[in-house]
Amino acid sequence: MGLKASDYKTPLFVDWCPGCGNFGIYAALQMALAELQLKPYEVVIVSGIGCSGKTPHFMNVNGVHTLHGRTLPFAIGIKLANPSLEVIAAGGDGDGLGIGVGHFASTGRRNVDLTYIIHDNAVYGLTKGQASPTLQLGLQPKSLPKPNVNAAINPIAMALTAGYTFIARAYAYDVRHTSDLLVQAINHKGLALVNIQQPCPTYNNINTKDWYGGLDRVNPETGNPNPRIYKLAETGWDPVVRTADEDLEKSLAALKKAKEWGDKIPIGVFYKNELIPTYQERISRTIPFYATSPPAKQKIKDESGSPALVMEKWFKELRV
Amino acid sequence: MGLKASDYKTPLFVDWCPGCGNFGIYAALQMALAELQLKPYEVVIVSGIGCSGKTPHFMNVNGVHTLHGRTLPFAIGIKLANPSLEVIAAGGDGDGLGIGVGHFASTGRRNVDLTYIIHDNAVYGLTKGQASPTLQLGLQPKSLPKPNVNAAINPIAMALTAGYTFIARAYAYDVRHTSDLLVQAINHKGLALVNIQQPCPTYNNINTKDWYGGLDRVNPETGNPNPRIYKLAETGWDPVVRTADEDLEKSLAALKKAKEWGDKIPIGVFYKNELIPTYQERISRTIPFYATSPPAKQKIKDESGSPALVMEKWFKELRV
Amino acid sequence: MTGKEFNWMIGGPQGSGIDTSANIFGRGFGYGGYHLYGKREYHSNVKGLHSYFHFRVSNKPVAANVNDVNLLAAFDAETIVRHIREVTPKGGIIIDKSDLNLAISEIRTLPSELMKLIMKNHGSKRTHKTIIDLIEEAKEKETRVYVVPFLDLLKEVGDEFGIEKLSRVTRMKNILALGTTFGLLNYDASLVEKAIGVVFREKPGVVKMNVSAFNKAYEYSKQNFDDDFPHKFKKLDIHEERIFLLGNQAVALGKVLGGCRIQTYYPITPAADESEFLEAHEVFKLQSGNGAILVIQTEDEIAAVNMASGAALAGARASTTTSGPGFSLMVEGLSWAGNNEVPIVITYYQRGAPSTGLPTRHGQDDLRFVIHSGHGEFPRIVLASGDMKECFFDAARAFNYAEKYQMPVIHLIDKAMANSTQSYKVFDLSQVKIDRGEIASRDDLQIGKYKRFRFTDSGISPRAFLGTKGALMWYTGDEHDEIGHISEEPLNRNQMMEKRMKKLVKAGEEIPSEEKFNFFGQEETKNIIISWGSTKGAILEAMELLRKEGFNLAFLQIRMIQPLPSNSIERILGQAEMKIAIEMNYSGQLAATITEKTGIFMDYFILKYNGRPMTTTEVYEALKKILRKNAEKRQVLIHGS
Amino acid sequence: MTGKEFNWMIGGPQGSGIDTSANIFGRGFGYGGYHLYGKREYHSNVKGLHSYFHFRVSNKPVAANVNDVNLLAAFDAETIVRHIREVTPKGGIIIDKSDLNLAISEIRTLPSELMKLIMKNHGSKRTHKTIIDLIEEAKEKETRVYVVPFLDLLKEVGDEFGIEKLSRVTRMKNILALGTTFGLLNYDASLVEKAIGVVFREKPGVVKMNVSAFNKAYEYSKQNFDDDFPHKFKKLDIHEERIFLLGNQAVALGKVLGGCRIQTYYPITPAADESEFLEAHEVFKLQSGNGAILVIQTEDEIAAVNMASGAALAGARASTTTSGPGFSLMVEGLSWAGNNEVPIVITYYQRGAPSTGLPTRHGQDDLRFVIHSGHGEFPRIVLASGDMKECFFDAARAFNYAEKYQMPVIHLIDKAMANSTQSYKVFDLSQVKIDRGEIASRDDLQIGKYKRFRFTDSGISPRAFLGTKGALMWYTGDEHDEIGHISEEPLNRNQMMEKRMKKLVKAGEEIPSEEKFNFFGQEETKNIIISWGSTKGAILEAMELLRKEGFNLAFLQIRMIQPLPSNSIERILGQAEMKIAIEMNYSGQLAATITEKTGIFMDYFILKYNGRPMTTTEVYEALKKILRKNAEKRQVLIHGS
Ligand SMILES: Cc1ncc(C[n+]2csc(CCOP(=O)(O)OP(=O)(O)O)c2C)c(N)n1
Ligand SMILES: Cc1ncc(C[n+]2csc(CCOP(=O)(O)OP(=O)(O)O)c2C)c(N)n1
Ligand code: SF4
Ligand code: SF4
Ligand SMILES: [Mg+2]
Ligand SMILES: [Mg+2]
Repeated sequence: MGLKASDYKTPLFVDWCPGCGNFGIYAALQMALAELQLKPYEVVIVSGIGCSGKTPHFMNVNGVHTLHGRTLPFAIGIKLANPSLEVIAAGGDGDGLGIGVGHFASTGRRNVDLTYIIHDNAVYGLTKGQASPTLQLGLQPKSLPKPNVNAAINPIAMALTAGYTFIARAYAYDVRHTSDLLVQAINHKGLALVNIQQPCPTYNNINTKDWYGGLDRVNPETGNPNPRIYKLAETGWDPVVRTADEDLEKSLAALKKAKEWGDKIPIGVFYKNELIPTYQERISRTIPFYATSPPAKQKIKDESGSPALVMEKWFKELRV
Repeated sequence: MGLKASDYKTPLFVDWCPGCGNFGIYAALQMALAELQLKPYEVVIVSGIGCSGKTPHFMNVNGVHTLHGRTLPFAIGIKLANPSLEVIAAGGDGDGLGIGVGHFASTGRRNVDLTYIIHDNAVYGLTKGQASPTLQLGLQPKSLPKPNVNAAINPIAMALTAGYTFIARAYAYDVRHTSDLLVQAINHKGLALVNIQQPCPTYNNINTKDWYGGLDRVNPETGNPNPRIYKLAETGWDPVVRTADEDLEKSLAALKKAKEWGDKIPIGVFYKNELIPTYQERISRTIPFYATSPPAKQKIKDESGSPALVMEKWFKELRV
Repeated sequence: MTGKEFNWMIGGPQGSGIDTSANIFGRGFGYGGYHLYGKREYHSNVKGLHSYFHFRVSNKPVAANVNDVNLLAAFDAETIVRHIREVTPKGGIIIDKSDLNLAISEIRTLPSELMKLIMKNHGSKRTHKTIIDLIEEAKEKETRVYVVPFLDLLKEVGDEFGIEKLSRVTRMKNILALGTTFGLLNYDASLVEKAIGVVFREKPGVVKMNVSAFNKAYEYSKQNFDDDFPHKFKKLDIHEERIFLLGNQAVALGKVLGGCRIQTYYPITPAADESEFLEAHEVFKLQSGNGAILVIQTEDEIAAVNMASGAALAGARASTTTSGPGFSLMVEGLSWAGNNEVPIVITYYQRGAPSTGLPTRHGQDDLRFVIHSGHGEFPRIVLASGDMKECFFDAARAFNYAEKYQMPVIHLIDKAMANSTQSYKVFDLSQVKIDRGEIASRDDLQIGKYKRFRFTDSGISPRAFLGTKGALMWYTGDEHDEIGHISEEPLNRNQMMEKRMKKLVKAGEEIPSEEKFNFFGQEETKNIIISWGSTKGAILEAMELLRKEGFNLAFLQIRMIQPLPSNSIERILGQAEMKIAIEMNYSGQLAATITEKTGIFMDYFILKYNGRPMTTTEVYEALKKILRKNAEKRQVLIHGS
Repeated sequence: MTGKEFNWMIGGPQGSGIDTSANIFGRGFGYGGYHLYGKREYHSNVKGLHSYFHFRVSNKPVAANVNDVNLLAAFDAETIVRHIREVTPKGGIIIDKSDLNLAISEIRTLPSELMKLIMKNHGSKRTHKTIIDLIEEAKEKETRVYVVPFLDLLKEVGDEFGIEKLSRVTRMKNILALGTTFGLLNYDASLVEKAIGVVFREKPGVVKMNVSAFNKAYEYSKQNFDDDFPHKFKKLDIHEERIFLLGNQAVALGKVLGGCRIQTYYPITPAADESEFLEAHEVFKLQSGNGAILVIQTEDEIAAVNMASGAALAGARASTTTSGPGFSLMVEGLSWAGNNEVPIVITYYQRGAPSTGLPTRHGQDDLRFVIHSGHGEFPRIVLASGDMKECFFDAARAFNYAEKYQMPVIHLIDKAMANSTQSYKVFDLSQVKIDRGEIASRDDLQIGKYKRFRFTDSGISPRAFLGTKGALMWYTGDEHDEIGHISEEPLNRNQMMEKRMKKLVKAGEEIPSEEKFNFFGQEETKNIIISWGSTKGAILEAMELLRKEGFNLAFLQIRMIQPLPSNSIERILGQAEMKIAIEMNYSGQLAATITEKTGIFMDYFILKYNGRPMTTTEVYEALKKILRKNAEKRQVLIHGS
């Protein structure tokens, strides 16, 4: 009799627009935490600013709602100070791939063991629908005065290039599948990205639920829609790098897969590689006791309040 | 009888360390401008902060030595205000791929018609040799107190992922070849990256001239070194995307090539695509007279100093 | 009676059409010759959380809100709960019939703290559990309650236009609220119909439906509540040409007029509206031919400020626009621009801070940050507009300052101006001139001779733009010599610092007083208010009320905060007996700035930092306390919901 | 005579071993019981541009440089050109024989403006074209010139160690300069040999070669110049234990002692040295077992400050360290930390600004920026240390302030401290205590009950760290309720603002005076200096000189600038007749801050902003002018090269 999904909810009013894809992500997150039976006080959800950025307040675990674009640096600081915490970063596509894309790329270089969720709605939701970095060139959702003049970033390809070691795409309205991916991402040893296609019914009238579901291209004979979303796993896709040798091949294949967009949109795990040392492992090479005695856990003073540090050696080096 | 390479030099003392790869880049830049016979007053070199960032002062064209990591935003501002200027951005690897990597990625989305040179020495030169983002994981150049804990960014792969439409690698000590690449980059319609492998004899004692030249792996029989650097062009590599169809294939091939590093280091053009509309073209769709009347060239007042703008229509919209 | 002034509040969940109704309401009254002032309050939320518009209409110019709500139009129960106590005695409430029986505790969007407070406020009897209970209480204060069967009316409209799904017409609740309102006021429906036509001008079908809905509610109101409501309005016979605009529109207009041709921005509330307005109007008519402003949405604010600097170096009048968090990211670039004498204009829309703070609420918390922002010492001009008209003219003028003195100009706006609307007589543009400052002459421009940072007596070096034939120039954030090359020589450093800093002194000397401050009242007046920014309207109105009661006050509104007109301030405040600072922040930032420069301390502070603008009413009351000598030194205002 | 004080300058191109010689020089004298103070000046360049070290040695404690150069050791011609005029009458110059005939106009590293200036200074006769010409001029002032055949001596060393390539030994020019110096001083060579041994302790081969080179030059000097040089020094009989450290080392030591366990940084001069020192010492001994500080080189300063905040929330004592441009990028994060009451410590190494400015030169330009940085109003503590010892103790104490008052602490250092060395008696650590402030009790921690931002009388809410069993907490940059959830309610906003701001008042009340300011002199003294930061040493020394001449001065050194100890300042300055501000900036930033808080204006300003620290000499002279009443209100100091 463990924790239920609903135990991970706060009683706050969830103020997303009706029909927002964030509700799906929210449900998936609760399911995933319940499946993993994580203790709320050991979990920290770190978010940026945006509609998506409000997630921590709705979750009954520790929440750190940070600055626009700075989700990852805060998350890393928390994780490295106390690696026993389960740190989940979550933010918008503008947050993570616009103003925060520098951290997105740089975080890939570190392989810190955390999970990063991008709520990808192709717009800046909270500021009323401007183009986000994942909006394709030339598109004009209803909130834009003219077609988008910027090309889109491809988060999956970018993550592959930057060094993320677990890379997945989810679809917000497929809650079960999203939850499964989140469980895998949290369990992954290393830096995991789950980019979630998240319809924003209020501002993005192009990448809608109907569009993802292919309702715009119903088979005239069967009357069935032809969904854009499909599952990688169902195509026999094997994302796992098992030996260093096969990394190049697997990551190129994943890159190619990452370019699929529009008519067919694969969801699932694109790439997974646990052979790359995590940042914690890299630190432990010179600070062998890091895992047991990380910054937040060291004793820094004795009972009398005097510093725990022994200063003699330091002074000796400076002696004249 | 046009301009000579040396006409592009200022009389200033060039304060790079003896043997610095920057001298090669500097020479190549002068050669390229001379080859293109660009008028100095029409050229603007925009740089960041670092050893590399001093380049504009040594060049007898307009120079804008900006902030650490902000090379590209300044360059874009200049170019978009007056697109008739030839804008060349140049900065360090720390500048462009560390603190500035967010702009690096975002600039790819715009395809502004400018040339961007990265002086890639794998260290932070001016601040005394810390690891830069292109230093490989686990390496320890002499200035580091311990091995590098971050994995390296691959600038070629990153540029491909970000949307650069001309992507080349040069080697600083091959001045002629570097100059050729710069000429191509400047001539390219769209955003061009030339990432230049630049030995830093002062701090990077790993990726040295000898190392690039393969002096550490002399053939015991012939006594010849086995250089790491080789030219893509000599292998029959065709980087040019000629139809939209072949883009995926060519960019994946370029990505694969981009991953070659260590034993063999290709230089030359990895990828070139002029089919993607430039930012200027995108702007011109809604501002048709942009090319002839860009922001810096519009008449904003009449002789009497009154504004050139006709305000009536604006007021009419607000009339009550 | 025929009304002279009327305060209307319309509230409901964000996204339900509050803004549109407010716009139509304002125009409706505007077409009838009335003066208008309206402010918008909303949560940092897209849909669902509470939002409202508070409108003031008068036959005389109005420049602020008052506490009164003569008529509250509620789209939902939450509006009733939050605002019912603001309705004036004998005022009215328009309420949807279906909200009547709702239990307060079931309003899920009410924060729990507020819920508790409301329960407490409305007596501990715990009887006030439904909206009806609240209404009954209000009725005791003679509040009129107009219950309207919104759903029935909507159905009628649906039927008329052959729309079956009720959800497709519910949006028009807002028009029903308008119809009811104007019915109660017995106002000329055709004026409102005109407003509907203008607001929806691009969708004729929508116009029709809305006009029909409007009329249904108007009729319902007339039939059911006729003559009950004391406020009645009719069209005035006014022929002045007026405009009705938001602060961010005023800034946008001022910018294009002033020659701004490139604007960079990263979306942020409440600054983004200005850029979006410009984007939607990017091409425009010039005296000959067309012009355009290039609006660029950048990847972040760091790119925004530096791109603007780049554009300015190339010779375009360039600007960027932001709010607190974004400005924080810009200050490194600001320092570069200061060092390199780059004429950029940064429009800074203040909002409640620190950090994300109250992103959609009002505040003036950033004055001192702006004065001192960016590492090192470099000159900058800081302007603070006090109303939409000043926003317009200052926005245009900022570019002249920037280019004449070759330094960044920061133009401070605040949320209370950005998102408020006011009506004005059409602005007189004859005073607007464009002055690009000293431009390098042919003489300066001989190749090899041009020195971008030439030492001159004034500190101003004639400017050439990148790409000027015959001139080469260098810029660097390092300390530099006259040519623009790096120099670490001590002597050059001193000269260059002095060159830069003396430009600010020059600006202070040359810019005329009327551009630096407004003084309202007689110089001899012994009680002087100092303030800045959007408090202007409320202060002037409060002064007028007090004057009628025989209290004399003068008001020194500072519009140029850097360089501060210290001498004038010293002269004016020097003779005052009571000096009163009125500011929308915690610490009295302008007051501290004045003390720093003059040694003069304020005697009283009227401060507010709850995120809601000051109303005329509360400024009046706070001042009166001071004048009657029964005020604390520091009064913190708390009105607002 | 046996010297009491000696000022040595060694100069040459960056990268030629200046630092190493200075280090050996200092240690050599240190081992002999002398007190030391030395500063480094260098260009923003890796190799080739001019750099020098200016050392002061005395049998009494020294705390600043003076203008004097008793002996100038020049690695190259440029050093002669730049510094020859600084050599005191009867002082000496050590010069490489091969530099003698160099033409000044051929020194390519000399900036053209300086070249012109030098030509002008040395007479318009245009005869001074070579180094010899300059030297002849100096000789007229009885300057001793010691021409040493560096190359010949290097060859000898090369021969001795079987090294053929001269280029492999030229680096040892620096040791030759030392050898010559100590020969002239007739100082105990074994002490310098010991210093060489310590400095190169990891490379025994290098030690040997350097000792040999040292001795060759020492002998050469004795043989050729014996008895000519008036300054002679011998070992003192002192048994005090002393350390000799840089400001950035002092900060590093203070941090680890104070419990800092995570430090984030992005490389920047002159801050990076501190982090690199920590990186090289990441693992250390604790009273039981080992400890470690995790030093993280981030992608930029934005990441640095926010990572530190994250780490602090998890319960680690966390810090970040930067200089002007980096701090500019941090201020958005600072505002978040202020809003969320996060105890981070930011060590801020000031350097010449604005923008990139003079990146390797000194300045104190950022005080007011730091006080007001970040949008909105939030509490922060600002400390400014005055010497290496204060750097050490303040660095440790900063974490106590941060955690007790739950707010960011900014610790201001400046380049003159960071890159200068000073000798001290080993610090007494008994005064250092660690106080982590109020931590949530078991009672606070019941699930669902813990309120991170609980309203309390003091404004301080007991802290729990992320991951604490039984506690859940929320943080947001939005205004929030006690639990940490977003709240836009006006009443909560007021309470939360007041909660945060009153902590600063409390800090001001509780922190003892001796941690806030130092007062040197008698309270009755009528002439009072105010200053902050690294000017301390020069001021105290100048005061001592003036005291001997019968001039009495007192000095109020402000160490805590926010919250400013205004009452004490008012009391102390209130009775002064002459108030003199001494600051390393253009506008007198501390003075303005004091005026703002107290209304007190300074009577005199001694300012300097040419990138070079104040010397005792020039402070003395400037003060004397004031005391003799023939000073301008604002004196700008310009010494330094
Ligand atoms: C530094 C800074 N700039 C701008 C903003 C304004 N802002 C708030 S939310 C947001 C964008 C949100 O878009 P996204 O990250 O995609 O999240 P979404 O709302 O779509 O979930 C922006 C630009 C800010 N808070 N901080
Ligand atoms: C905001 C900011 N942070 C840090 C610095 C300090 N800084 C100067 S140069 C430099 C790094 C230079 O490395 P790179 O960009 O690779 O150029 P290189 O010197 O190697 O050519 C840094 C970090 C700065 N100038 N500005
Ligand atoms: S604006 Fe879009 S993303 Fe934001 S809550 Fe509404 S539907 Fe969701
Ligand atoms: S430090 Fe390296 S990159 Fe910089 S000038 Fe020297 S050799 Fe070149
Ligand atoms: Mg988004
Ligand atoms: Mg580099």
